Amino acid sequence: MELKSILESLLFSAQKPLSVKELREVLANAAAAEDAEADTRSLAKAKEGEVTAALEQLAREHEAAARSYRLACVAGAWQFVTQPEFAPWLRALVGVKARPPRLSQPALETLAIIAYRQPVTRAEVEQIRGVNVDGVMQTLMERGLVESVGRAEVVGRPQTYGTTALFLEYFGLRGLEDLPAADELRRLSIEKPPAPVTAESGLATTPPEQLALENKAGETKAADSSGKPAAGDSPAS
Amino acid sequence: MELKSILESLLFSAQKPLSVKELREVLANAAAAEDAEADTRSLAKAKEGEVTAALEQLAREHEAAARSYRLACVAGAWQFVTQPEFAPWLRALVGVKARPPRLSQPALETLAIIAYRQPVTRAEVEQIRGVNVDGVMQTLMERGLVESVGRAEVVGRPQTYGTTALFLEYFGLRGLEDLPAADELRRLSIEKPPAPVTAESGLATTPPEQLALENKAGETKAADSSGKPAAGDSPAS
Amino acid sequence: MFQRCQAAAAAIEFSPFIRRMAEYKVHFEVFEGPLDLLLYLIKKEEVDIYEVNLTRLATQFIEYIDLMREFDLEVAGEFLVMASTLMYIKSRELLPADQQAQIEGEEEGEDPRWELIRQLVEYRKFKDAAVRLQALEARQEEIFPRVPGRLEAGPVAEPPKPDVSIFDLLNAVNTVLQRFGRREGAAREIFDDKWTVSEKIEFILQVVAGRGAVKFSELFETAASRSEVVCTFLALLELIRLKQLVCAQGQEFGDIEIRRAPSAAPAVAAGPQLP
Repeated sequence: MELKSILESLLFSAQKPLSVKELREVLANAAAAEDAEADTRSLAKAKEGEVTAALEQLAREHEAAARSYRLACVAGAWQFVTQPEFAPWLRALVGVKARPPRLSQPALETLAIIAYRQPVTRAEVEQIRGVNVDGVMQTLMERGLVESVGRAEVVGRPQTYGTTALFLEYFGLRGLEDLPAADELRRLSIEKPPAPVTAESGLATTPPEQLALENKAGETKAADSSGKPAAGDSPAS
Repeated sequence: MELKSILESLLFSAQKPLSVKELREVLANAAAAEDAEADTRSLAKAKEGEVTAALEQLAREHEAAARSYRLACVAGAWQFVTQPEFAPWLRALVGVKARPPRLSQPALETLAIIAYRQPVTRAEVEQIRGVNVDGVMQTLMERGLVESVGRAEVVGRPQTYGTTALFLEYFGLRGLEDLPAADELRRLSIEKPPAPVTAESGLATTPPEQLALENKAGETKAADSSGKPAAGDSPAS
Repeated sequence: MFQRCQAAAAAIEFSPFIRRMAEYKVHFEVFEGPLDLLLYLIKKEEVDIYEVNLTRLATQFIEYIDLMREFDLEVAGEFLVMASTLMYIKSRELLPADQQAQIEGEEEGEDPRWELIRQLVEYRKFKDAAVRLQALEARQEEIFPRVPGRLEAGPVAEPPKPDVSIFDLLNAVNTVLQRFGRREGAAREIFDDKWTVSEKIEFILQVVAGRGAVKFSELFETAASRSEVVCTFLALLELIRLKQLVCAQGQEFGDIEIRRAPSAAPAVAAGPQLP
């Protein structure tokens, strides 16, 4: 059995990108199996250089085959990926399976607080919203909109949360400094923990004159949600 | 963008096997997207026949490319699978496949009869095997490989049995037409005898001189499995 | 039990065939039925099913049944039925040919020899089919489906967008501020300026009514404080919510234009008008 084909079958079946190191571990594990045959055992000690060369050869072969996918090496790990031009159909594939439900009002409010106050602890969020946010936080984390970003320097060192890159993408924001009226919500005082909260650190404080809603996608949807056809709202300019 | 390549990218990225129906849904959904381009929209109404033909062409291409994987259709759903000879390495990567215990010889024989002769009554199965099949039938039903499919239009209206979709999946078959030597094994029950010479309806009544063991390959395998040389088993006639 | 087998085998040593069968005693349990045993015996004889000497086969079968009994093995009813069939065939074979023909003439198609051979051939075919299924079963254990990482996390597809916009987010901000203010009495910290949201609503409606359309940024140009910006913004959101105003963006990242909603009354400055 050719090393190249074996590596191909592994990368083809793997759920995640595999590094040369990981691939060599699999080869070693296969060789260590009780019923391993001679050719399986012979690959136990495949050298790093051999594996890399085989992978590069594989990548060239797939490039030449010009199919809808190719073998890519990203950050040292190898993975089969689809060609970008198939994105419209792949989006539809994902959509067919699991269209995420619309965010609930509690989720939106919680998200807004986290967005403006990050890094923020769960207790602080609850203080502003006045209710327990466990369930909502979990939803937001599962949806990849919110993530744990560190720990607050207060008693108990609770986890702090912030928004993700996906959050910016969802709302069409270039960065957190794009959040409208950021300062005001950030300034909203709550009972401060004993130590100074680091909420404002690292966040931009856009002056009012720079405030602008620059997100086209968001806007169209807003117009839709107001019950008006978007077409009538935006005359050709 | 070619339909074939799009289907390939979808099957390449799917988490589970996709039927032609599901693939057509994805095509339709992609076309319904707000920003769908002309070529995406043009595939919204791809006919079932077109999709099937494209899939079969794809499967042929992958077969010809002779890589470590191929495109397989099992129980009407398409999926990329690895070639069996890479199993030692894949087991090292993802672990042993979780599968129910292998079927016993009596279970396999009974299943074969049901698969080829369905819909078939328990009495007909027993007639062929020459033994009572109650226990074996129960096992097959419990494993979901066989199910009751109706009642025979004979005295007592006994239940008839057939195989399930799981049966196809378990054996990696595309459909019942994919069963090996299907024509030969079905023929006996399908063809009406020239004259009704036996009492057992649905059983073979071919005159002796027309009977012939035409399936040499199958015979050889049978001989192999018993550990005896095939040569002595069926002398050239 | 094993000792008994040995004894039985020794006792019937006179028959080479039976001695051979004793060697294969392990097969007893494997024979699923009489047909299985018959096929086994035919195979031992190394003849084709069609060429098998049925008389001889009957003898061997019955010997085997006897052997099973010797070994105290339970003989299933099916074996006994087959034994009687074989005895019948054997007895017929012993008759002169002309008498055989007479019997066949009486019951056409009921020739037990033919029926047995047909049954054997058919069963044999399904045994072969079972072997092929077994091979497929084993093969499936060796086949691994491609299960790629979930697309949502992959680089190839964009994650599906939730059905919300930045406006939903800002509305949420508004709600939070208001509720927080009510609860904590802290609204003053934000709204302690001379401005109120309702004043700003008036202001925006005036500007829009007077000019037909106004740029988003223009609404904020005169704002003296951040809280005034917030009031203006909240007022704008409220007007959009009440469907008094709509906003449009001519080009991506361009400024947003605020205008009166087409259906809003009174239609002071209705109709698309570019400044």
